[in-house]
Amino acid sequence: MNPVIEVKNLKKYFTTPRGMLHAVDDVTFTIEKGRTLGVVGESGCGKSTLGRTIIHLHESTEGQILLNGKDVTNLKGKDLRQAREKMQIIFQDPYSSLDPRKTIDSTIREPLIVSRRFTKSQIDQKTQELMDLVGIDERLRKAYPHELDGGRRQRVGIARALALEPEFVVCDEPVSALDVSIQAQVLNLLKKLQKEKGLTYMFVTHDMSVVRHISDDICVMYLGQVVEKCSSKELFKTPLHPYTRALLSAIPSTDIDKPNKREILRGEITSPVNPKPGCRFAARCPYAKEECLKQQKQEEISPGHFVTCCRLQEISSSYN
Amino acid sequence: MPKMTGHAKNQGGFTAVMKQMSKNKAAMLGLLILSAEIILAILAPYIIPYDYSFMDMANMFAKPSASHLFGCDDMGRDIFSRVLFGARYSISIGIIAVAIGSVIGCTIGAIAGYFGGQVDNLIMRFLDIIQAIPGMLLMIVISAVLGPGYFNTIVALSIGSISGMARMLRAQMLKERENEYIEAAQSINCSKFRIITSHLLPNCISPMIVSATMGVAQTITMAAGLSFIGLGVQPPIPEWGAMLSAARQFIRQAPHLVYFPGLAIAVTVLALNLLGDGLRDALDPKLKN
Amino acid sequence: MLKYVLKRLIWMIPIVLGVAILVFIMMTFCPGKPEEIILGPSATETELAAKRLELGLDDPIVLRLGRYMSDVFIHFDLGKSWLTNVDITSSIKERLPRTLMLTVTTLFISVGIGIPLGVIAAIKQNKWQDSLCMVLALIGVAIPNFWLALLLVLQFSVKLNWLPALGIGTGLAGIKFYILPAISGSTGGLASCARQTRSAMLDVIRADYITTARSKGVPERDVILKHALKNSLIPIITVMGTMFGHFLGGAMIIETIFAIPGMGTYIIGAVNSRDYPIVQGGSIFLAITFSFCMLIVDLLYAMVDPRIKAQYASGRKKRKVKANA
Amino acid sequence: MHQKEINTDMPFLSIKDLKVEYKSDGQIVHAVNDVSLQLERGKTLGLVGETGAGKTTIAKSILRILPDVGSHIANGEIYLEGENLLKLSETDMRKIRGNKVSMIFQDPMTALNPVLRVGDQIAEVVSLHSDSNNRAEHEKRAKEMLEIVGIPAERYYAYPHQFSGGMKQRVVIAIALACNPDLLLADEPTTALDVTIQAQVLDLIAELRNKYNTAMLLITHDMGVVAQVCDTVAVIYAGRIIEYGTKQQIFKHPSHPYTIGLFGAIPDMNEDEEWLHPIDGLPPDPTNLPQGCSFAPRCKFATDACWKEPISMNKTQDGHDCRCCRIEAVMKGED
Repeated sequence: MNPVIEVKNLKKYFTTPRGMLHAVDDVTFTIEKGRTLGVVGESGCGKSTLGRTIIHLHESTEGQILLNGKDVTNLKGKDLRQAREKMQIIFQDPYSSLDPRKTIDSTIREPLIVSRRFTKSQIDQKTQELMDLVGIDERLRKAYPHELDGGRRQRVGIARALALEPEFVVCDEPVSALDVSIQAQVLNLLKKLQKEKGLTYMFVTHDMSVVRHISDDICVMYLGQVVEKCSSKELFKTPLHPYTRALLSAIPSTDIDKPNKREILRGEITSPVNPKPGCRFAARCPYAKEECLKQQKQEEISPGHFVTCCRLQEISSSYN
Repeated sequence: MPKMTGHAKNQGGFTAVMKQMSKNKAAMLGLLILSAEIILAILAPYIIPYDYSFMDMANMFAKPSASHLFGCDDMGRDIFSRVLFGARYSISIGIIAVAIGSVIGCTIGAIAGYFGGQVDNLIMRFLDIIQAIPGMLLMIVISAVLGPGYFNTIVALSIGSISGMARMLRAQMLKERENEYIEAAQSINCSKFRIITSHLLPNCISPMIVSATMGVAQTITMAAGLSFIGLGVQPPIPEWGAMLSAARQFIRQAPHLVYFPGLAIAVTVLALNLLGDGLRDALDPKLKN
Repeated sequence: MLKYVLKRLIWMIPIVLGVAILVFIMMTFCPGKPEEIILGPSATETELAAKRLELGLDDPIVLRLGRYMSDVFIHFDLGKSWLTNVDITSSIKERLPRTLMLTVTTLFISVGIGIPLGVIAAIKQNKWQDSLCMVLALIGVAIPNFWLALLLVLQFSVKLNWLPALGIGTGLAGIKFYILPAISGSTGGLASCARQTRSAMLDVIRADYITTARSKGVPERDVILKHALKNSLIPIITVMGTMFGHFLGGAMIIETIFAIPGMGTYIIGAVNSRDYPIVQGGSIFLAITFSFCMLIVDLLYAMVDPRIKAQYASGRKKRKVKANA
Repeated sequence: MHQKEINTDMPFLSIKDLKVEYKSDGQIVHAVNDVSLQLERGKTLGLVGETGAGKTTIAKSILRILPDVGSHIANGEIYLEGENLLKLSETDMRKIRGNKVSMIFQDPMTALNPVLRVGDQIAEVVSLHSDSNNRAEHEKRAKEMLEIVGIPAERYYAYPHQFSGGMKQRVVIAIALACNPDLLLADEPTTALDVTIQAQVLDLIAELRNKYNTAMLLITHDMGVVAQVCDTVAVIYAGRIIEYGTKQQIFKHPSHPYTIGLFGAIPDMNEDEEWLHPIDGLPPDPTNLPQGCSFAPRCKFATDACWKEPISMNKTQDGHDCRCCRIEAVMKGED
């Protein structure tokens, strides 16, 4: 059976006055039906752009995007509209992702109206279903976004995304702007919906503990490049790429007995504009050598565990 | 720390805005004066004590008295009636000119704001050229071309307010376009037209209403200025600016001619500014309490 | 900085050319035939035809536009007045300084008094000073400058006879003639500048770096003058640009009241007497001067805001959407 | 100048029944309700809570930089080295701000003045609190501080917009520590930063705190940061301290239902559970707090006793306090 989403050598460059910004650079992955791919990385690594490019909010510069085996990369007009109904997105900022002038009810029903495939009564009934599905109570139907707290606004965003029964949903840091107690409610809701509706998620976040909890496989990105990709258990058990190891060790853990030894990275993220070829982490990598500046290629170290680092053999001996 | 962050407390609907406005006494005062003036202006032909053009030579330069509240002018006409009747001209010029200017300006601004790229550049350069000519100078040139008169003044003033409105809406749209609810609208297949009309414009309207109210005040003053220098509405029409201009020659022997038309302009502009400030605080999310 | 000035200067050329073309095209739609205006009603048919030929009125508009542009921008010759045959450029040279004098004094008075008033109103927010300033500002903005001029003339010239109501004087005595016009022009400007300063200051006072300054133990006076004021100057200078346009327009009307022979009386007189070359030449020249003054305001903007200066130091031009008053 | 009453037997910093209210849009917001805290010299207290719990308000009350429009300290005392800061005159308080007590803010992007050079903003706090007024000396000290926080001294003349988020936060730290304060108030210093940069900045703060033996009040909502940096922990909910204890006590056996709920809601790094245990219900609305325990509406163990009247803090001998009247039931329910 074809994977729901397959991305091959996807690139997205933005022309800026200072030069060509390589937001997404040669990304390849597949996501099976009902599974969640976590995409993690620091700000500026291109994870949000990747999500938006797949669902055509940005036009891709190069590469291929397949939805259920069908190529949706350069669709236009009617075909694009149909493909888009199958791919939806949930946004990060609850305060700016809902139109402040529209009631909750009209925000949820808008996708149904725009698709022009439903009668008035069908729309009313489906809107009611969606509100129950995401747990928004009836009396809030006529409320405006500013009358709701962050958690319930995200629920409205989720209801809007699910209105057209999509198969693939990009979750762009959906819980980062929420408090911990509300965050857990929304994460549980997303998992429940995945089980009930068989949804396939691409979950973008910078929070490692959230990504571990919700995703089956994880893809670590740095400055537009995928540096490591494997199952979530394996990534936290045996991280291989130096950046992934530094990322994991930088997280302050709540286990006070085990003082985590720190691999503190030097310096700052370099600029993604007109980047030099080769590994973009070389500037901050403690193990960087001459050959790191050459073009890197992704190798499968163990089944399902891909890493992009030419000096992996020599480095991994010094890990344990 | 108050829970409500920067977003508006009272979005959504006219009633909520009015409720918020009622707390602001100054804005209510402005609204009261303005509506009183508009009602008086509409009823003017029926309630003014004397016909505004009736010349009673006996009362030439009569001081303000019981029979003639504001006294009489050089032709013995009752100034109170002329000021009241003049309101029809001055206020209507302000409102119509800003209305036309806003409609045209907003369309241009919306097109530039949403489509961006070359279209935006072209429009902005054209607006730069128009705005390189100071407001009053542009009015003078246009009235030289069209000639004086009530309708020509309206046309001149609406052309003048187009560039301000267009630039303001464009800036507002560029700001709103960054919000994620616009990306959300695109992701659910909304057409460009629907995004502009049902998402962008409703969110850009409130600052436009505020600047339109202030615009009316500015336009009334400019219209009076134009008539004052003889390029706007011509006497004997009792437009306030024209009345002031006529009163100028007799400033030595009949000073009271100067007071009332000017006062009428000032009161109208004050009321509009009060209303504009009230609207800004009621509609603007960052309330300056 | 020099790179920023050069860039803005180069940027002004298309705008100035655009203004000239726009005004020229608009003037071609003026009512009345030029030859009848020049020769008057008694002229014969042949004289009229000769005049049309001489002025090249029958040539296609593009040719006439080209000729006019080359006259103005290459030979700096704005042509002659139809009625008095006086060279326009020389009269402008004589009149422009007077209008600029009045406009610039109005700007200085408005900014000089408006900003401190606005700062005081912002510091003493919601206290009596704030409401007093704002009530006065509201009234100031509402009073049209030409009505105020008449009232001032009535009070100080007609009744008290302290100041002259008309004309201009030379040298030190000339100042006397400028007092009433400057006051009537700047009251409105002063009021709106105070309002703009107050709202800019209120925005800045709520910023995080003001809390940082307070947490450093900076006394309140320095927090306002050293930290807050410099940041609120940025929006104020943007507004000053558009206010300059209002003052220029206002000055033209005030000149007619006080019979100051500046650009205002010159152009308005020409409109009434249908002497279109003066209106055309005068408007273009005034618009060019206005653009130069806007350039100066832009430079002020760059001096206050280091981000703009750094922008141009690294050679990148940032699209700047100017906030509208 | 009145004789300053100083009682020396008090802990270094002691806050007693602090109550702060905001007037916003006609309603009274009870931001901080009878908060009492202590902090010893050189120690770090973690103040943990969610948005709107009143954490930042407490810090700003200590420095007395609450925005004066609409907010005021209703009652309570704040003793620093035995001296009640709330009674000090404005001039005396100014001598303390930035010198004895200083603050680091959450959002580095807006914490620095965009139109002033970075170095001058550091030198300013040095000149305010040093008796000599020779500028070169202040500049030298500012450059020293830049080196200490890991920024090359020649960046003294750069402007804030030329710095990244992490670098700006280092400048804010340099400003806060320039005069060797005794107390550092850190309001979510690393929340706005990326994980790797956060690790760098947290280590920098911990290192400088140990070097200068500075007491610190660390405000955060991230339990991991508390575990790594703090000695004692106070959990705050709706403007009231609901649990207080040492790091071991709070992390090993939390006793208040809200604290337990917080730990349950955090996805744990090393175990793998199917579902998180969120705290259901809504965050509290500070304009109308319930009469009894403010957590009652969301608490599984709530009985009508919890709703009736405010719950007092029940103190235990080993210093692990908890504001809950059903601790045994919670303990039972939990095991």
